[in-house]
Amino acid sequence: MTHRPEQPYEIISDIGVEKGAEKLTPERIREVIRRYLEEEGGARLRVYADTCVHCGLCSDACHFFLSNDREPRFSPAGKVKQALLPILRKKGDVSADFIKRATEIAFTECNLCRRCVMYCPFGIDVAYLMLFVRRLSHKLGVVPQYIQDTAHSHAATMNQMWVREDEWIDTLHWQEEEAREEIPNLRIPLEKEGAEIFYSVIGPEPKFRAQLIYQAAVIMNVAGQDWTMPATPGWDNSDMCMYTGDEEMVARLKKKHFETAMRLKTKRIVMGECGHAFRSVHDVGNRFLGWKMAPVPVTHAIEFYSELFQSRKLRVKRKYDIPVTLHDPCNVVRGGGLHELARYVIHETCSRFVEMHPNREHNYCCGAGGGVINCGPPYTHKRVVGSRVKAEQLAEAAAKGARVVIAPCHNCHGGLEDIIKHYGLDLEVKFLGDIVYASIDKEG
Amino acid sequence: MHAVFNFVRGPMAGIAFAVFIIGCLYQMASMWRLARKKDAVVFHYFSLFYALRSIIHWMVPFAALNMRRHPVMTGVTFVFHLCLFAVPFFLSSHAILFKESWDVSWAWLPDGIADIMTLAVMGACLFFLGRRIFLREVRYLTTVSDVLILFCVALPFFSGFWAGQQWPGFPVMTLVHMISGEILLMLIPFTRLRHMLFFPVIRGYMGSEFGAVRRARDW
Amino acid sequence: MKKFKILPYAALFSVFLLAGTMAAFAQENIEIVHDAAFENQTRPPVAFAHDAHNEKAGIDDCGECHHAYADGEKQMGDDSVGMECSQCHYGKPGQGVADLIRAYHLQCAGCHGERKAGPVLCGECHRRR
Amino acid sequence: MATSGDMSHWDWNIGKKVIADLHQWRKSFEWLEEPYVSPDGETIAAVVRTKDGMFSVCVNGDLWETRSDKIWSLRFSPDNRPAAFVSNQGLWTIAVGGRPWLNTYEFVWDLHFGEGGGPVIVAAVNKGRYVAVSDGVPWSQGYSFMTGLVVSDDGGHSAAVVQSAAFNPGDIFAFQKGCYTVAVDGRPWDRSFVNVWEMSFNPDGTRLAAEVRTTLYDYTIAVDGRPWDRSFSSVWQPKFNPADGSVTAPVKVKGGWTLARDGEVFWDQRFCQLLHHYHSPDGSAVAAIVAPEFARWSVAVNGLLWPKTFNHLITDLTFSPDGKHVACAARKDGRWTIAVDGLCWDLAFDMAWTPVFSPDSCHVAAKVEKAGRFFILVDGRPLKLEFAGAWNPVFSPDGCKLMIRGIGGSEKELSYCRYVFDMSGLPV
Repeated sequence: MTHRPEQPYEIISDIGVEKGAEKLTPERIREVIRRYLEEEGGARLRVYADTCVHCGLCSDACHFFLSNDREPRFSPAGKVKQALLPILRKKGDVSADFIKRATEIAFTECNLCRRCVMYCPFGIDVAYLMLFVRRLSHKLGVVPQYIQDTAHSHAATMNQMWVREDEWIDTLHWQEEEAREEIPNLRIPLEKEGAEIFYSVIGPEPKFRAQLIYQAAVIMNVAGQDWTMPATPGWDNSDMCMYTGDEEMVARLKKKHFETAMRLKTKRIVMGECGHAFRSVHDVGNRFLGWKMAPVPVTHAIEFYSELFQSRKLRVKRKYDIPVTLHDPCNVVRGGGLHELARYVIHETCSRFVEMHPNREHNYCCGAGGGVINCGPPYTHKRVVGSRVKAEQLAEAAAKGARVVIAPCHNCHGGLEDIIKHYGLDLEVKFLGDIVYASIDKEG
Repeated sequence: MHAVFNFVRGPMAGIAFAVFIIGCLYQMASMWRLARKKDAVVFHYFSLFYALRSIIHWMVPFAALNMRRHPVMTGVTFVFHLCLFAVPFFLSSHAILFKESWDVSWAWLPDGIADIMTLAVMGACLFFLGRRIFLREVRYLTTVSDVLILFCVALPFFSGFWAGQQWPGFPVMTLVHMISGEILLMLIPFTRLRHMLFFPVIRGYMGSEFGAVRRARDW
Repeated sequence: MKKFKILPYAALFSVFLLAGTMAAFAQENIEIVHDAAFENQTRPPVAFAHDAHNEKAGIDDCGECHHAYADGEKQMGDDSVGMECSQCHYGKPGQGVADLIRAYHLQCAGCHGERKAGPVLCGECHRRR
Repeated sequence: MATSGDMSHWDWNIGKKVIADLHQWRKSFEWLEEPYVSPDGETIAAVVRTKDGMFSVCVNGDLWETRSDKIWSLRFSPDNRPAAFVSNQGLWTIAVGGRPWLNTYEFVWDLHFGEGGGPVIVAAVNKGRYVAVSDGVPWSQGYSFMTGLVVSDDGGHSAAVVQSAAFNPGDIFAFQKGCYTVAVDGRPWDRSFVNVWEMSFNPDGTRLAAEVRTTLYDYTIAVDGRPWDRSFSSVWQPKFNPADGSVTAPVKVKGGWTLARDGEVFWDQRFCQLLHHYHSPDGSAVAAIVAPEFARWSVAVNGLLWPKTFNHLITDLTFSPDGKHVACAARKDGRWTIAVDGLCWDLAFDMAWTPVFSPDSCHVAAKVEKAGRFFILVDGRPLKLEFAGAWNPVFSPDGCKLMIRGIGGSEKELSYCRYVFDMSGLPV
């Protein structure tokens, strides 16, 4: 085997990783890793790690690999080889420098998008393995600063953005007031016990994108929905702790969220357009708490909009006539099968739709998901470089005439906006809700 | 010669089969026990329908997108695995050995076809070796054991073919064939070759998760 | 474990023995093992020098190879010279030839293996040209 | 559950009272929010918008005198006073019985009541300083951050998680040193923690226990600021045993969840999950919502499992006054029902509310909903009443009568009515 020297990688300076690793000793690394291998390293870890035959067929699944000129260390199995296998082989006898590198790989070179699961002949879940590495990084206290700060926000405020209790309610009041200019009798019902729908959003909505709450309120009111939002913590369905490996916090956050919906005796949770939050409430957080499925049924916005159109509760007044394309977010498509419903809603609301290729379950990741964008500015460059194939895919859709890319996920929004800016594409990113809001008949 | 032959034909064959079967059962059982203990959730999400849906999609050549993206690899892989299973069981000599030992018999392949299939296995091994050498992403992942395993797989076919052709030194090659075949059998449960055991397990589990929980396809 | 001792290549040898001791041709030196039941031969036929073999193997009693069984018991002093092996060793439907091959192999190679003498590997008897 | 001490003075005469015609309300106001009903059932109130575009509260048909730019969180106190947050010119306060407090704040929220006529407590913020305010009196000390306000049963004490040390945005290492503590009646504990979450007062409000995290990984319970010696991989809300004052909490140890008491593991059993636990009023028994295995839910009373399990969830666990019975709402195969002492009522609904025990612990009543219609169940049987809206049934102090509050009743019209039935004369 003649190994061509691999491209050198640049170590990105991140205070969370650097300072965290300074505190490590070989003994501590070994002790922590062995403990969690013993306690949590189960059959999945063993079977996934042992079964991989190193065929490399997963490589083509990964946008990092494809975008970095097929650089082998970016292939899914290549990341497992670098970040996890030495830990297993040496039973935790690895250096602090190794942990730093493994942390960077697991946190910033894998979006946990699970595309590779569909390319591996065995269906080995590389996202699971990367999450296991993140779990160890968390337990070792070596986590990129920005996402760790977000996890701290979750812990202190039960939301992702350090939004205080009063700020949350005040924002809802403010959006309600704004929306009343348009729909005079619009209401955002707070704490309405027994409402049919508990509407939940992610922290960045009240913080940065309050107009989404406005639009959701308009849609709810126009469609005559019996809904409510809580005036207590528990309103945020997002979950960066899921991506830092702090599973105890995941359970705590989801418990708060689900129990807030239960306290209000609502029948289901309808959530805004977020992907990772959907993953968190649909098939992660509930499991940490012992619930097989979400204890309160969860409906993603895509599904909810399609329901409202199907039941004719929403009617289109004028179709959106700028050509649109659709980015299928991993967590609601590979993770929720909502791709056809999204197309249905687009079909109802838009006059011109351009498919991106690949699409549906095979769509390329936005590069931002899995907490990668949440690791913050130190990794932005690497992230957009690692999304070159996404840029090419977007450019192709743009060449076919698309001017707007619909991304029904917050992280995808951030990721796509960065890509569009970096690669100078002529596209605007919108939520499905933006389109629905713009096209429906608000007179009811 | 006769002593070696008798041992290889007799006790060692028995040991090889026993190690293979018990080893596989042990691996499956220990995986099962570990899953029960630490991954109990996986059992709750297992869905026979979606497990089979996924397994079948990945057993049919070119049914998965990634197979279509790599047609040569897919073709070679399917031929390789097919021959790898078919030749040991359906080669006339082997079938007769089973018949002699356990008095069970089944249809066997014409020797000419079996020869071609044997060559196919060896060719596939060469192809895989080539991938490991020439494809960067595969070379990066390749370990010494990956190459050794490839060698271990190729050897019984190579020696068996040699013996079958009665090329010079074939009696020794016959013994090499028998011994390497038995070693290969014993290696299956304890090396990466056990991927044959875990393929349906992982695929079935991921198929269940993708189908029943995530309502998506995984091929 | 005894069952494992038999190699297919032992087929050769048993073919020698059986064929060689067939009563009708007892005095001739049979050169090729023949049985009418073998229609399509998968492997090359097995050459067998009847008298030379028996001399070398020290076999005097025809019944040793041309055995005769009654009620599952080998009949000492009796033999089956003159019969084709397939008259007995052509058993279950669909498995006839396999049964016959098995009988030949057990007879020839089985003995070789036990005595640690004579060919046991496939190619040692089923010689290609 | 806060209860009024004065229930015996309520009108327990058998019969039906029509309190308000909501149909009429609907005609009078272009804006009518969902109504709330007083514990004694005599009053119904809703936020309304008046013709001048201002907001007010309609109480049994009469409007509050004050008009506001905005009103929210209308609730009744245990002694039957309607209260709500009201705002004028961007300043907020709370109006109780229609009378706003004199102090105003930039914002007020999180409404709490003390039992039976006790104080009204809210969270409030002014100029970035957060306080709790009890009957208009704020804590003497404000904080830069406050969350999770709790009050003692009688409303005499309040506590909240507050920030005890400042840290810059993104300073994850300062955060991990511990910047949060609990302020009880405005005074902070002298020890800080990485995080503090759910808290519980003891029955007389003199002690407080809280879930804390001392590092990112070590969870334990702190009682009056002192953490337990032992830490766990996770914990849930602690509770005081009303009899002996010991503190219990669900904790996660190797092998699963169990119950701990005063820092030591208390139950032998290990569960996949132990979400909530409750002490009986006399402190003799403790019950918990547990998952004996993944995706199966049940109730453990003193560590002993109900044989029945539910595959979705169990909520609203409640002890009978004598501590001998436990009831809960449970969901199985997507439908709700009520379970008492491990036995399931053989009825399925779209939603079920906290079951209510009679004072003598002999009867259980519950409010349920199916297809948008509300029903009252008593001891497993539905009453022959159907409502468009209803509130939890209330037993008389002697347990002989049952009060039902509902909108619509058997009639088509939208009247809010209050019924009192003799337990022997229930409309079944």
